[in-house]
Amino acid sequence: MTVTQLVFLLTGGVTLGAALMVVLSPRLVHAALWLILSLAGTAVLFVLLEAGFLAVVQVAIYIDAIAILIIIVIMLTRRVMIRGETQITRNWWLGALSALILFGGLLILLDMVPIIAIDTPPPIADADQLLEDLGRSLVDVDRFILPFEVASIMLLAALIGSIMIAWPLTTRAEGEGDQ
Amino acid sequence: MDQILSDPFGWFNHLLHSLLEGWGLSPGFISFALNLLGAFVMGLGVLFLTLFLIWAERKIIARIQDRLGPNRVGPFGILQTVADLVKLVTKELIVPVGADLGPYNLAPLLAVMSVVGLWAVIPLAPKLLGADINVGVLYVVSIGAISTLSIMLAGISSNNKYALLGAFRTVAQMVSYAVPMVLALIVPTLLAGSMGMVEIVEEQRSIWFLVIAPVAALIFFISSIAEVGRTPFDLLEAESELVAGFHIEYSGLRFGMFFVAEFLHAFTISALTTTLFLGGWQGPGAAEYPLLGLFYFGIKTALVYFVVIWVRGSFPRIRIDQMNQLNWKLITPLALVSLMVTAVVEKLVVEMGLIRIGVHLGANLLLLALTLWALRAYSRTVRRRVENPMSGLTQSAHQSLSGE
Amino acid sequence: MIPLSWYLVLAAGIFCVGLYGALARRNALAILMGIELMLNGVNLNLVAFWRYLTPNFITGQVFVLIVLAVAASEAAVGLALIISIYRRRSTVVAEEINMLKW
Amino acid sequence: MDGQWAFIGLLLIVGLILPAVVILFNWLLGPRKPNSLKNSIYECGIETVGETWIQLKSQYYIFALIFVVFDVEAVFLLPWAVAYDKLQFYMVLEGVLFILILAAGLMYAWRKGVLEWV
Repeated sequence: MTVTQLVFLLTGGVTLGAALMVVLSPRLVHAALWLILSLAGTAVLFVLLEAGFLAVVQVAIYIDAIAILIIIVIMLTRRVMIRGETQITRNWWLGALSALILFGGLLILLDMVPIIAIDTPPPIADADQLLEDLGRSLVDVDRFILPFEVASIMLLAALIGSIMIAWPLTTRAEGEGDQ
Repeated sequence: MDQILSDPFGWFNHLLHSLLEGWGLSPGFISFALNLLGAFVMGLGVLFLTLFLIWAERKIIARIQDRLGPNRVGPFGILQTVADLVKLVTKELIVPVGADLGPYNLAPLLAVMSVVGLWAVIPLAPKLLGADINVGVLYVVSIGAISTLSIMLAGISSNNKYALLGAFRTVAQMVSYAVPMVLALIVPTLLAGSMGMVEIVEEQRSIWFLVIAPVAALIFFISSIAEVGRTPFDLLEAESELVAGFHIEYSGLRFGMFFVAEFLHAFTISALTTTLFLGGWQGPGAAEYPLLGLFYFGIKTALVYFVVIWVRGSFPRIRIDQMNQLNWKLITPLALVSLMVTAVVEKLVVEMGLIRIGVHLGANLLLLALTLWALRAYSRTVRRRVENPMSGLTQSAHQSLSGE
Repeated sequence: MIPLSWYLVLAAGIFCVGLYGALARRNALAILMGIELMLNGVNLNLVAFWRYLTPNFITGQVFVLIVLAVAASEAAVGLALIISIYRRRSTVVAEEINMLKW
Repeated sequence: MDGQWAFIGLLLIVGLILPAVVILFNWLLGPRKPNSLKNSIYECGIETVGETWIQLKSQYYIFALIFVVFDVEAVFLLPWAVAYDKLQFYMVLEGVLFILILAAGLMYAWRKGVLEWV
């Protein structure tokens, strides 16, 4: 067992354990914190996969932005959660069953694919060149220009839509919420 | 001897390497041990630096306010911070009732980690830096923003209304000012054609980015000061007016860690400004003699840090709605425009050398002039709006008084 | 070195845990967190395949970037809906949000 | 490449451990005499009333939302900036278009009055 494998097992264990805590933790704030740990573990895994850019992006978008957003909304809607009700649905075992079945199915599927027998990745020619290529391909008409601009419009739509939904139109709506 | 002068850090590294090899250790372990040693030296170094920084800041602020500052402990009071540290160590760590212990204890550690982590990618001298990664700029953004998370944790785990409110306001301020900061960081990336800090410094060999993109440099400087929450922008934890904000329920060195993180962060943004816009370690003779580069880097960083303290000593605290509007209605649009202008100009101007610099500088100055003009027009309308109702009000009050 | 299958099994595990969270939790926020976990597992899968199969073409990385943008937009709109529903109904429990119009 | 990331990982771990050690020292050296008055919530001397989970404004959400959107934008633009030297002029304009589309979102928020601190 090499050092890399050890690091992988540790990080993978932490990531998976934190993911489990996200769905099991009764307190939502704790679930969000476990989510952050899980996302950070994934970032380390990205580093192990030599995708340094994506690792940093993972931290920048998920941990710094999305997780903060989730925590803010948890605190905004906090008042109804103090009642201490159960956090899982009556039919939680159906969810667990389908998750387990899916996991088993995925394992069987993975076993049938010959590709996964690879255990040494091919070398990366030049990481700097790759990053430059990434930037170039995003604005190249023959490659990913459409996803790039569509992503921009999607973000715009998300921004405008979220503001329209979340911004109180009248003070009446606010008053209703406060009762 | 020549090698010591031309490449002292490589020489030292080689020395340690051969020493450990002499002990018969495996090469993998040696590189791990050297990395760990480097990380420890860097972590301890910046934390001890903070002791000096706090003293320097108190001394300079005192001079600005026509006081003497700390002058009892040690020569020029330089050991004052050590004395404070010793005092804090013997304080009781009070945990409020109902605190959420996990996040409560984690928050100060994360605050320090995010700042110490920033130093990994700052090139201190040629061939002297923690890690040369090709995504340095984005790393700075992402690790720096973890301090937001630590403040959030402190606020939600303290079980205190004021801590929660303070944390939310601080987080709102930090995420707001992170937007122009990130946008301003794209400009040096674009000019250097790389996100790696080493390449960005190398690229400033002939001309500093401060000259090519002064608007971006200014935006980065202002928004990072706001990000740290220092004096013109420290309205959320204004010691002289309010209860402390998010760290209200922290005592002893748990509070001390937030304090250390804040002071160190202020110095770190000076180092980042130096690296990104002031040429880092670049200077006459620095490429041949790395120790000279370290000296230049230290001088420039100290100068920028002095400006940060100067700003703290000179500017009044701004109001919260002003802080908010300054960001969203001035700095963020300006950052967007400056990014677009730099991108277009850099591609349009094919000449290199002085013409390119002149066109960039001209475009930036034009942008600044337009901004100032817009600000003036805006402030005029504000003044009219403020003055007219007031005069109308006093007039009517006068009339009603005389009518009686 | 680490075999590709380790990454794939881990990614499948994270995906299934997220799926359980999305199906079994009552709180809309927890469901959203489960969905984020699922996207995370997908990303890990994509990066692993990129690294082991086509490391010198950036298509895999672009995929991940787009998934991240979608995740951000989805979280933003989802959370806006939660805030809006909370404001009108004072609840964020998904089972109680059962009317099409109120 | 690997060594560089290893250093970053180690530095982050050191950055967590050092303050933990300092706080541990504080815990060992400082007095430990908790009492109910000392551990109560500090509100300038007044007894705290009600639960801590006060209602917060949804405006905090809006600011974080705009941050998320612009963060994602920056992540798309940074590789574009890295590849800048190799880009043709129309490619630069595509990046500018990307920025302009998102600037429209900021303008919308501005016109809607979301950015006012209330």
